[in-house]
Amino acid sequence: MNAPLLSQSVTQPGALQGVPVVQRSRVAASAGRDVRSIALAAVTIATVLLVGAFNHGFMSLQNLHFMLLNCVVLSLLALGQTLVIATRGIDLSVAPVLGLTAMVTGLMAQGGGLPLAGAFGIALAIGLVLGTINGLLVAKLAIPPIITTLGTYSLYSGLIFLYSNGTQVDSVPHAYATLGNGVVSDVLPLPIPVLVLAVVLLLVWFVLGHTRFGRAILAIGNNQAAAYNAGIPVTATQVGAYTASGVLAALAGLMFLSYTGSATVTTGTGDHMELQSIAVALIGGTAIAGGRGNALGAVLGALFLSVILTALVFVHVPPIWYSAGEGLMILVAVTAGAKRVAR
Amino acid sequence: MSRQSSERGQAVTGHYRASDITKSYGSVSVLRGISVSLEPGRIHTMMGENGAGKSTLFKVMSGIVRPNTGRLTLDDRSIAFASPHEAHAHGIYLVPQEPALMPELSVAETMFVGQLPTTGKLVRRVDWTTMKMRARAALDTLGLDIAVDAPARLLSIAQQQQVECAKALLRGCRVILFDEPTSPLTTHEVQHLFATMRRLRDEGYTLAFISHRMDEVLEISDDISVLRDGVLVDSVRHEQFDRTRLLSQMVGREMRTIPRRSWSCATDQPALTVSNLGRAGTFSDVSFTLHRGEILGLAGLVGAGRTEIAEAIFALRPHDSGTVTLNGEMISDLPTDEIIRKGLVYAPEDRARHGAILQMTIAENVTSGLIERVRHRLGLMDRADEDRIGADTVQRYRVRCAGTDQTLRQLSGGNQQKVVFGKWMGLSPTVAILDEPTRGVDVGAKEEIYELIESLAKDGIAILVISSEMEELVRLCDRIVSVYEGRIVAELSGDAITPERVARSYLSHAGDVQDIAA
Amino acid sequence: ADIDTSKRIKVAMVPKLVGLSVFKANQQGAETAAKALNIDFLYTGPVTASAQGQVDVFNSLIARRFNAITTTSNNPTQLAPALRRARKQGIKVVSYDSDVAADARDFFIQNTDYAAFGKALVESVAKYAGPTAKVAILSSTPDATIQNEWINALKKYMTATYPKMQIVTTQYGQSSPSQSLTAGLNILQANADVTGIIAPDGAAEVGAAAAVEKLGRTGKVFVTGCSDPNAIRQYVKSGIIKESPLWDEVKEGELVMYVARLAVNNAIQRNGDFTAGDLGSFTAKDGVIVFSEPLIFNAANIDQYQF
Amino acid sequence: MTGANEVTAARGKTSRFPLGTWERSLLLLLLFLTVGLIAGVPGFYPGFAGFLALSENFLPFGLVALGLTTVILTGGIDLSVGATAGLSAIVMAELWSGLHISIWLAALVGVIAGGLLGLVNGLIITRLRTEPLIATLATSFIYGSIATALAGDTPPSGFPDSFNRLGTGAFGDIVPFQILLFAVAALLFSLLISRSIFGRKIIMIGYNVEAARYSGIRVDRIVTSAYVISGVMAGLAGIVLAAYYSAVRPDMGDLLLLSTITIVVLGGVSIFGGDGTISGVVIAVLLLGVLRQGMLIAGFSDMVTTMLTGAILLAAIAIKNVFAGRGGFLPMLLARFRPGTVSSN
Ligand SMILES: Nc1ncnc2c1ncn2[C@@H]1O[C@H](COP(=O)(O)OP(=O)(O)OP(=O)(O)O)[C@@H](O)[C@H]1O
Ligand SMILES: Nc1ncnc2c1ncn2[C@@H]1O[C@H](COP(=O)(O)OP(=O)(O)OP(=O)(O)O)[C@@H](O)[C@H]1O
Ligand SMILES: [Mg+2]
Ligand SMILES: [Mg+2]
Repeated sequence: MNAPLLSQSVTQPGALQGVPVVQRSRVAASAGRDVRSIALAAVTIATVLLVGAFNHGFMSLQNLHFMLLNCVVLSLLALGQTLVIATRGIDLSVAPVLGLTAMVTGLMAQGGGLPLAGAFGIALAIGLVLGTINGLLVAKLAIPPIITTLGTYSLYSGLIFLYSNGTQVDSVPHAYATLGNGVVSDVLPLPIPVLVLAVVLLLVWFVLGHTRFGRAILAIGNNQAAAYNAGIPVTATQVGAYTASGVLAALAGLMFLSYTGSATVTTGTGDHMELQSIAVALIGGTAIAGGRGNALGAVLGALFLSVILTALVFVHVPPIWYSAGEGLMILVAVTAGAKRVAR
Repeated sequence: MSRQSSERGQAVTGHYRASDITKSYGSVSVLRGISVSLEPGRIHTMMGENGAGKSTLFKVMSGIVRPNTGRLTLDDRSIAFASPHEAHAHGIYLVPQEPALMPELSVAETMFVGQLPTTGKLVRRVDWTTMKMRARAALDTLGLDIAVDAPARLLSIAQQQQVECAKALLRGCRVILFDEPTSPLTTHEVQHLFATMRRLRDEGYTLAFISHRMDEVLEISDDISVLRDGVLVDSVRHEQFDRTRLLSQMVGREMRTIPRRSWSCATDQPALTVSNLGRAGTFSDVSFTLHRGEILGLAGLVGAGRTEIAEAIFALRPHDSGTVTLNGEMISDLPTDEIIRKGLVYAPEDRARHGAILQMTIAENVTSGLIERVRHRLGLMDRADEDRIGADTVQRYRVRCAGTDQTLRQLSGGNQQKVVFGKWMGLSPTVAILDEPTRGVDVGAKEEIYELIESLAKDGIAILVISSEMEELVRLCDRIVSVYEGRIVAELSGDAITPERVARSYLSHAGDVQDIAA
Repeated sequence: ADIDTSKRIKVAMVPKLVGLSVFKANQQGAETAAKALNIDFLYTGPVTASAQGQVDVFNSLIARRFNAITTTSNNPTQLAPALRRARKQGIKVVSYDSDVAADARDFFIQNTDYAAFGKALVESVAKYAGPTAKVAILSSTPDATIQNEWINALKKYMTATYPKMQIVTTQYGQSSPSQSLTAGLNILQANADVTGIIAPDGAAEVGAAAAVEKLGRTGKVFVTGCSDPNAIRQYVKSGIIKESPLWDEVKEGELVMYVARLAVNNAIQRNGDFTAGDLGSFTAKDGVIVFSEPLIFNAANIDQYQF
Repeated sequence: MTGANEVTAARGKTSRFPLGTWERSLLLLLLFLTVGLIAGVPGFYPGFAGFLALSENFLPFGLVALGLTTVILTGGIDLSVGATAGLSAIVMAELWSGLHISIWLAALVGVIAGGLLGLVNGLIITRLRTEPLIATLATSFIYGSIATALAGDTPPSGFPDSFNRLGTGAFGDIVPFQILLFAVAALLFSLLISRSIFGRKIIMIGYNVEAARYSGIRVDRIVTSAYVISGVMAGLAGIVLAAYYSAVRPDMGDLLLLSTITIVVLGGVSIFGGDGTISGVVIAVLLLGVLRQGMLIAGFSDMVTTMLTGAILLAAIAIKNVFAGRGGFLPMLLARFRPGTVSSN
């Protein structure tokens, strides 16, 4: 890497006049700040203020608290999804990975009193194994990601059945409930799940933005052949992205279990969390064609949806139209962004 | 010329040899026992017809393709690599014809992809400051004024190639292979690239180069090797360069070079009239008339907007103002397919992206310009007719292929270009816009295409040629219109058309005429 | 009992979907009874609550020549054609819990009388939240048959008995624990005056109770609904759910097997009385057999029921 | 550069010749599977008519798959097929029960409604330049809501028997009407994709949108039509399902989506567009259908069957990659590269 550059003596600056070049002065304009996150935050806050103006309950601390809590699980999934989509992949299997983790840890906690630390270990193991399987299928067997994860979606969903034999989790030990519902301390009434999310967000943001692994993810998403030619370990990086997505989905499963105190065979898949997480990642500004990923955007996207869906209840939209509202918001959010990105 | 360079404290000289390289794809033998020797401090050019195996040889030498047999040695040490990255580690770098940058990443990061500098003890994070500094330094060294923070997608092809050069330097590569770098460049940009290459050569780097442009080759090369059908037919040093001999070796027969023709079939009947065509920020007030039988050239720098003007005429891009008339009929509000039916065709410059569908067969590509012409009944196609049209085209344009059902991907660049050309000419247009019609086409085929263009003109077809090859414009055109920053700035015709005057006509606006003097 | 069990028969139990506790409790009872009744018992169903999945299962059971199919339906009408086909081939069809179209089954075992269940739901709110309570309903989906029957029944009873009681909103949890919880939270946040939630669906009742707990409204908002005791035990104990009506699902499962056995034996009439072993005697009316009066769970009795 | 020029018009097997290697392998597999099931699973072959009647359980998936294939060939995807099927069926049922118009007329309107929903998808995708994945995901939520709203708390049911025969009746009591319908549809799609000018345009767009545009193809119009076709087929499937169940439900199409994507991909259609044949898809419809019915009759649970389908999908595509001689990294490059990025020189 310590390349000897040409000796400075031959430098002839300014030799390129007349040829249109990306001038240095263009930098400021093009080095786009995170416009998407700012816009999402602005729209979310605007929604809160607008609905809050007519209905004070909406702006109550408690409601804000729960809107935040509600988006934690989806945010975790979307963060993993962001990493995968940035490689130009997609991970449909996050929903059954979430469900399987919630089921396995839930049943063990319910029956054998699995300590929380053990649950974290098991979640990690499930996420690692299932995520890595996805990654290997994509990277080694060259099965297109959407097909790979469609296949493992069925397989992993089946595992939930095999493991649970159709039973469900109805309650969790106290430690879990605290993880899902507690606050950090009375002085600092920050919900623990939000803290967990914040830590994960910071981690993903750092990895994607400031580590070789993260940059390799983006490079592969930009141009896989060029990335390979440049010596990026394409297979390992891809596997890494899917593994990370698996682990985050498993963590989401544990958070889901802790928060709701329940797990059934259709947890995750029943709510189509895989599709939701993709939508949220894209709303957040990650490019479906890969090469661009936005961790903060993903979380803000999930928060945005959470706020919108709660707002629909507050403004008395009939429940039948909630999912239409969600669809519309996805469309608006993604399209509004596409316009900005387009040349 | 400092041939020896030992900045790394080793006796690295960069004498890169390939011996007895063979490579075949299935039953097709592409390289048949080729041996070449690249010496440090010299620029070694590969010439040869389309499909001769030049790119394949470079791919073998840079780790993209594995040879079936043969040996690679660097400074008499045997080397082998399984990937371009391993080749880089050995100091060998291929600048591909279409550089593969990372559109969404910054210029600096795209240069450092795969080897981002890191910092920090506990957690290793990317050291952006160092990265930018070193990227800046590398670009400065090559005299490039490119913003390292800008997204790479904003770079022109010429800039991308130069960034690739800088990448090679950053990776400490001493052997740099350029696969047809000049074909997407204008004369001016070619000169700038050559300046860079000369600079590298003088620093003792080992350079290899592919080009179909004879003048360029004679100008820049220290050694020339000629490939034909996967065999190295000759390898000569600078002193022995002989244009005619090179040509005949390449083609395997006598070649005559035709000078600027004296005749013209231009009439004064307007075929295509463009008036005040404009699009905010791209081009403005473009007016010209193209007559039946006339060959009109559009000259200019890359980014001058010639392609954009052509695409606007062909309704591929919107325009804000002005009109286009084809044979007396307004076409400026028609969609592309209507325009094609009215007799105007446009062969785009970017073959792989716009001109051809690489996964489809030759026959399918040929008919793709107007599929309706193979309509049978009930909206169904007549496949036999399609095959016939495909076979005709293959024969007429001498496409080197195994059959009309071969996919285009399997053809060499030049042969692909012939298919694209055949696709449009098969429609018997009255006006044809040809954007860089011979990009990546070898000398033999080039001459054929020139003759073909001329025969079209003789048939009364009006032809607009957009080209960045001065020779080509001078060779072909009855009249030349120069474009600078989206405006028409000059018009030359008849004997006024000389390379110097054409170049001056647009460069006078750019203010560096002296650069073209060479 | 004088039931003829000499011939071994094959009976399948097809729930709305496998993997919900409610149906597992039925299975538990059915398995016990099957042993006693010389029945080859198969518990099988679709992975998701879909009629298509159930129909696929029915078709395979028909092909495998089962003697009787027992089922609780995802949709009364969608399942009918397949079950009619089964009946045409001499297979006895017994529905339980959630009925199918009347001509597509031989017998239907109704959990409890709809009116009685509606009454029980309203009473368990009225007793604690008072006769002027503002009530929210949290159901599963807008077209869930049995939930709609109960909601209709409870509305009728409410208007008649507690005219001052008011239903302020009806929301849906899609039978999903997470969506039910979110819906529960939203109900309570958006309607601060709600003092009772009737959630006649397993996931919904749990979701509503969890929402009350999370918002710290225990003692101010009372939840009732319909769920198996395991799922709501903790909320019954913490006082969020004071009373929750259900029926003994294990025993119901046993009855299903008895009816299947009797039907295959042709020993039961569409109108008339019959005896089902220890379960006692029941009355069929137009093929409908009401299993029991609502069984009200409360803090005192819930630990007697483990399902 | 001469020599190879004496090219005759005769072409060998083209990439879209009716039965390529992949299709033949699938067909062989289908034959083995069917014979194996008939021989090994009692009840799988209850007589010829009964055997054919098995197809009634899965052919609606086939109808959707045909339409979805058209969309996937353009390089897009339609996640709204399930919701579209549900909504179309509800529209039909509500017209019939609410306005008392003839069920067949209502069915026609239902199919047209499907086409309109597809049109909305197409317009959103082409006009707003929204990714097909996200656009159709969003519309699937919206269509689902509309269907739920229209259906109310008791969706109509009990259609006339003459109509129900579309789903469960058989021609001459032997060949189910569904088979006839599917056969006609498959034939039409086969012609459409491999023989028609429209189909050629679809494939050009799927391989290289830009080149298609530069060839004068009105890309937006063709892409929109593909979504309309997908909507029509989803609508048709919804109607057939309604006849099959003699009932409708807003979520009745939910199962369609993942299964049909599986079918299309197993049939050899490239998820990136361009590549694929209708014959492959038709064989995949039969293969997965027979497999599922066979496994269920053999006593496997729904869950095991679903898992096996997933495993087969993965294995099939993996085998396909290996057989294409492109295992490892290279295939990915080939498969993932949109045309323009491959350096051809
Ligand atoms: N992957 C491949 N599979 C089959 N044949 C190939 C492949 N790559 C190259 N060829 C064939 O090998 C021959 C040499 O190709 P190559 O690209 O090296 O030619 P070239 O000399 O660079 O031509 P051009 O001047 O047109 O770029 C051509 O006939 C081409 O069709
Ligand atoms: N100021 C600029 N900076 C960077 N790239 C530019 C700039 N202006 C134009 N380009 C790029 O240069 C390329 C060529 O532009 P255009 O097609 O308008 O010019 P042209 O005269 O047709 O050039 P060519 O000689 O390549 O045909 C385009 O890809 C365009 O995006
Ligand atoms: Mg151009
Ligand atoms: Mg080449």
